[in-house]
Amino acid sequence: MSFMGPPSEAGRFGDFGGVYVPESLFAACSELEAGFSDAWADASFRSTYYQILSNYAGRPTPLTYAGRLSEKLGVELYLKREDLTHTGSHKINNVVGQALLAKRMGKGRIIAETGAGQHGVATATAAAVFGLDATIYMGEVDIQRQELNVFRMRLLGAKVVAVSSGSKTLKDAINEAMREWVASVETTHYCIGSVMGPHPYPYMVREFQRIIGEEAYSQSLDQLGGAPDFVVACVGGGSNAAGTFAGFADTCAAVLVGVEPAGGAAVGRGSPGVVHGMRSMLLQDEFGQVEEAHSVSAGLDYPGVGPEHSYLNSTGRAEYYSVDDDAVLDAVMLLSQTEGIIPALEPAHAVAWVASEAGKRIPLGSKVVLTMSGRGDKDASVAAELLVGRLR
Amino acid sequence: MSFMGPPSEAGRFGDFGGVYVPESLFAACSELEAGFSDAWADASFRSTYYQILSNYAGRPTPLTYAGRLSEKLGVELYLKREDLTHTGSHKINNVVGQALLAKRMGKGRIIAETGAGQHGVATATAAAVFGLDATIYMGEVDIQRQELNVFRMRLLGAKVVAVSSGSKTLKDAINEAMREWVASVETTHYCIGSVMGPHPYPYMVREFQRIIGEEAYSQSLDQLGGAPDFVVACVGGGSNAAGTFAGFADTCAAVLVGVEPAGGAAVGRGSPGVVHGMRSMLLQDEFGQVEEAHSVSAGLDYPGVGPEHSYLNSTGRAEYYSVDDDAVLDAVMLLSQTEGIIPALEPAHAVAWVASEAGKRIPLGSKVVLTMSGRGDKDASVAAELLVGRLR
Amino acid sequence: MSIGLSLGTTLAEAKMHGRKLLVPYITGGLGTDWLDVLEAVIAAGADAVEVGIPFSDPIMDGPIIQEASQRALDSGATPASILGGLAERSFGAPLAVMTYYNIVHHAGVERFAGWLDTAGVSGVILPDLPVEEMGEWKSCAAARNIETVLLVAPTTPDDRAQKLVDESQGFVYAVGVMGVTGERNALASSARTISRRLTSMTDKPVLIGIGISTPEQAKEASQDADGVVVGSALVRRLLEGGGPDGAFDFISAIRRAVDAL
Amino acid sequence: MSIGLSLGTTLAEAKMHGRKLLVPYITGGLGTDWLDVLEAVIAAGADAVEVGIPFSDPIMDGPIIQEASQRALDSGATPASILGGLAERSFGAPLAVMTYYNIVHHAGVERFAGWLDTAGVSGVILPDLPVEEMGEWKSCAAARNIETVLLVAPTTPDDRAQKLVDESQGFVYAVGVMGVTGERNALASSARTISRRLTSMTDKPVLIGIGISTPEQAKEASQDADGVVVGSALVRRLLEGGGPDGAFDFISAIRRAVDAL
Ligand SMILES: Cc1ncc(COP(=O)(O)O)c(C=O)c1O
Ligand SMILES: Cc1ncc(COP(=O)(O)O)c(C=O)c1O
Repeated sequence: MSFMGPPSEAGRFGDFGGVYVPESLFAACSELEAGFSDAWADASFRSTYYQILSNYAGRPTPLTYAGRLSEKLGVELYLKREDLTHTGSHKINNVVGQALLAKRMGKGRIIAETGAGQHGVATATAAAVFGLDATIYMGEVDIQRQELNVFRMRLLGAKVVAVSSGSKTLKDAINEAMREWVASVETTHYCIGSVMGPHPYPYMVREFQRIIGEEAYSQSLDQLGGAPDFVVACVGGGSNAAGTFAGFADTCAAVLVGVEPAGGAAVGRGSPGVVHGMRSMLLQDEFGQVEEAHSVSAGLDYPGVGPEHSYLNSTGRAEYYSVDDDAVLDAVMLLSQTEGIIPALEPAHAVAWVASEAGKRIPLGSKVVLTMSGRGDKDASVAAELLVGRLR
Repeated sequence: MSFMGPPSEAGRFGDFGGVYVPESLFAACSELEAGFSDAWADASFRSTYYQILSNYAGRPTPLTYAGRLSEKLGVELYLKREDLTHTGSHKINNVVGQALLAKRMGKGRIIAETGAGQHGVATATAAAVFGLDATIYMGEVDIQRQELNVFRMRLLGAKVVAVSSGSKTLKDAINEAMREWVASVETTHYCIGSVMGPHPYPYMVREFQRIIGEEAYSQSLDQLGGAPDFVVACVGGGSNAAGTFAGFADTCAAVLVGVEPAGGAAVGRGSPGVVHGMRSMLLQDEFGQVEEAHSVSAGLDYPGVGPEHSYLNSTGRAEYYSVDDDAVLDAVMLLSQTEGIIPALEPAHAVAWVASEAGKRIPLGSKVVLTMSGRGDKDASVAAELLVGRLR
Repeated sequence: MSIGLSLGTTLAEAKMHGRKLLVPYITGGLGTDWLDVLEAVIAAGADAVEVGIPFSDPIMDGPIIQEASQRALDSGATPASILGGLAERSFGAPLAVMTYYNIVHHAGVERFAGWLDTAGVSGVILPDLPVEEMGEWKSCAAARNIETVLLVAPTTPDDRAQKLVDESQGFVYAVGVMGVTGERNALASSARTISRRLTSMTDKPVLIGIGISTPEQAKEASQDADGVVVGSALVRRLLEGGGPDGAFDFISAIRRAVDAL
Repeated sequence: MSIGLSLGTTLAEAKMHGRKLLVPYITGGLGTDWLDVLEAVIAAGADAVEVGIPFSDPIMDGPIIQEASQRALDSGATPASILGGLAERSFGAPLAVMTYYNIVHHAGVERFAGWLDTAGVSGVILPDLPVEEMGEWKSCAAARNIETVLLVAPTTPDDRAQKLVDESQGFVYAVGVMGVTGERNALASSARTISRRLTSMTDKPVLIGIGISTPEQAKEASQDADGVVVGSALVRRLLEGGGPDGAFDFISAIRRAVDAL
């Protein structure tokens, strides 16, 4: 049995997924699905995609043994180093794929939402490389807490639009990007940054991110001498987790763990809902209004989750836990000072979970692969404020 | 004839180099020379060094063909992507080597100067990985303009000492680090960040950086089908340039070009002098007082240069030119918007030179390898201020 | 409550009599007088009224309706309070609820259909529920005689448009312009194109919505279509404090404009 | 100018007479009265005086002498102005110039030796010029009868120390503590250790420098050594405005302390 195969024809993973979009976008989703299927089956598309990831974006990324932290925790911890990719997070994998596809489909413009700014930077980067026009939607709260990335996007030539509705974070940036897409769908590709949105996005983005898991799996065989016992990744929309899990779900028995922020635990605390084009687990109130997430990490500050995670959770093939902001900040310091790797706040969630569960849910001596989805530079101003007094 | 062999026994490259240090440090320099010679000849030391660079720091780095910029300039431009290494610049290569050596020599503490902060971050990183205590000296001016890196160093557990003497930049940070070294030499390794200082540093750092040039040379054979016509790198102390040149100086006839900042062109405008333990080209006044350099780029804001560059200049094997701050800012925008790569201000000097000389000193159609020594994140606040009004 | 008034029957009959159809949109729960506004637009000549149940994440709506939704939510509007309000009065025109699918999904499709029935609502518009995902809802709605209005967009291919037109109940909602709800300076050329496309496919009333902002635009749009839906232009007047009187005046003006055709 | 007074001869003679040697350091060009300060410390009993020619990048100096150097440079001090000043007066004790090698290198070693000669300076201390790099300078200095004082550090191995002691001229400068110039709260144990090591290697006067801050420390240091060099503690008093009188008082107190041994 396959745990992470393609979705059904209706774009569903079990009960989750689908295409819940305004009629204005329906044709675009169908066109995109056809375009992606065609491209993904085309060896020359794939080879261009792999070549750019390798010659430009720095793949493969290492699987780094975290020796000092492993000793401290009593488990064998390996970090899949997406922080070393060009632009500093796994988001580039997806964007290179989508930008290539947009170009192939004749779109001259690309729009995107962004939370932490990493997807926005990646999109602006790909737009520069391929000569596309780019507009990035970003919540006002996120613009303030990820100022480095705002500057990077603008320097790369993208237009950054501040979104001031609702929670002023990722959720509303998506709303705004979707609205813009409704208005410009014929010329514009909407480059969604995670395994969410209407079909084919959750599937397509997972496929563009599966390179993380495929590399990590084969590196595990080399470096660990076999599959790991646990595979851990943080979950916002869920793309780095889905890409990672895709390499392990059907190849071995490793326990797959997604780590959500306590203030945005859609799988852990949500219920099925429909928003942003998909049916998935969602934080919502008793009337079906979407709740605002609250996380120190802009990239995980989202009340929903990609539909495949809702499905993996329902089947039990993956497990989902959450950690709170304090534990995340501790984890940032811990990893920085034991391994010289400053994690982004997002993957620091995964580190925090491993640190707290080593010797508990994770038996001592276990082999753990953790996806270090991005580097922490973008979070300097936020972290500096929160960690003041704790540094030398 | 070899252009970039080891220095003489007295630590000289032609007339340049030497060991101009207080007697208190002399024994340490001798001990370091012996320690380095021994280690560098030891296959197991080398293999540990290469392994860390590969499994931890992300080597090899790609050689990226800059297609859109090449087309614009009429030359074939390839970028050696040191910006993709862990911590974001070539400085990590050197620091991994020195930290391994410090450990081998039984030193439990490491100090360093830093200008742009990249060497400081790299040193703090290696200290975290190897469990060493780290103190970093940094000029007050640089602390202000490279605030991201100051935070990173502190988060990594290093102590950052603000230096308020003299120009409050790199030169004075070196003075202060040397003073501290005089006081603590028995327990402390001074991890110099460039191919400068007393012997064996210029030689040792070049050897720890030659991996840039060796990779780039063999990638050139693969990707360009042969050696390039030009090899270009920026020059502050000169470590990324020396490491790059080391791969080409004796293997092919490529023209080697070092690019200095107009306000700190030690080779271009200086005269021989003795400071920071070495005899080399130096900006100084009529009485031999060292002049302050003035560059927008903290990492090149230095009135001296590594002695081997003075030598390569004197023999004509390498050529040195300079570009001004305005051209550098233009180059930052140019590369960002044509290639999606935001360069640090330092390598933007090399880009600026290629952009201005393509079709002039660089004949149209030439193949050019340029060392992208670091990424631009650290410069965001400075660049944002200077580029305001020029972005969307 | 508007017992017995079927959306489809009412509109088809009016169309048969040569009348251009006018369906204003108002946000349920916006202001304490929103039910009076509803009565006022009916008095001004609305053939039916679209009542929005506000949703936190209205991706088909522009700034005006976003703000109206937010204000209504902030003042405590819920599906129950809005449908309860409708149940309390009698209206002289059929009502259709417009909302996003999560409101329905969260309540449960069967339960939600029951609520509409109880409130005397005869139609529903769910802009983010495409026909492909609609099966379950449609059967529950049918059991309660709730008509589900489908939207057709300028980007909808012909074969799909035919299917949507065939399946749409009450009327066919022709999206006049690619974009979200909101006022526009002029009628988009796409509005007249889609009108012609759709009226040639069906006898059902085809109403143009999205971007109809002035009496002139309503008139122009009605040349090829059977009528118009007017939303943001009305809601902006409500946000500015126009109240039932303002709503009456504005809808009356539109009524006059389309009647003059 | 202090014609005829050789550093080595003067100090060796005093040592032979059982006198503890005292060599104060002052920064040349610090204040308009620096030549008066020089005379005052000689009057207070200095056996010789070390005159600093300030350098922009004094890596062997702590904050006090850094500041003195910077002030002197800011007020226009140059090698020529300082050596010219020395040439103008006669002093009752030999003078040694302390500076960094780039000042010498930039002038040219031969030219610089000539300048010292003309100014009546009999010795030189170049803390960043190790014996290995000293060949060229030494031959020029020898031609002008300039004595080159070498430093020996606690970290210098024995065989190298012997060589430095042998090659040093005027006196042997024993670095009392690992660190840069500056005041210390107590005498480092390394000061007495190195004194014993070096006095056992040579009959040349061995003076302890770096970190001698008080009369008590000077006295303690002189137990094993032939005398002391006092720099930062004196220069601090000058920076604080002590002037020639303050310098006289402080050096007199040190003189008394070492004489009491
Ligand atoms: C570094 C990093 N990790 C993780 C995420 C969360 O996204 P996802 O859950 O899709 O991997 C983000 C989003 O911005 C990110 O920047
Ligand atoms: C990115 C980068 N490039 C270049 C330099 C200059 O150093 P070097 O000339 O030794 O390569 C620095 C120094 O901080 C740097 O950070």
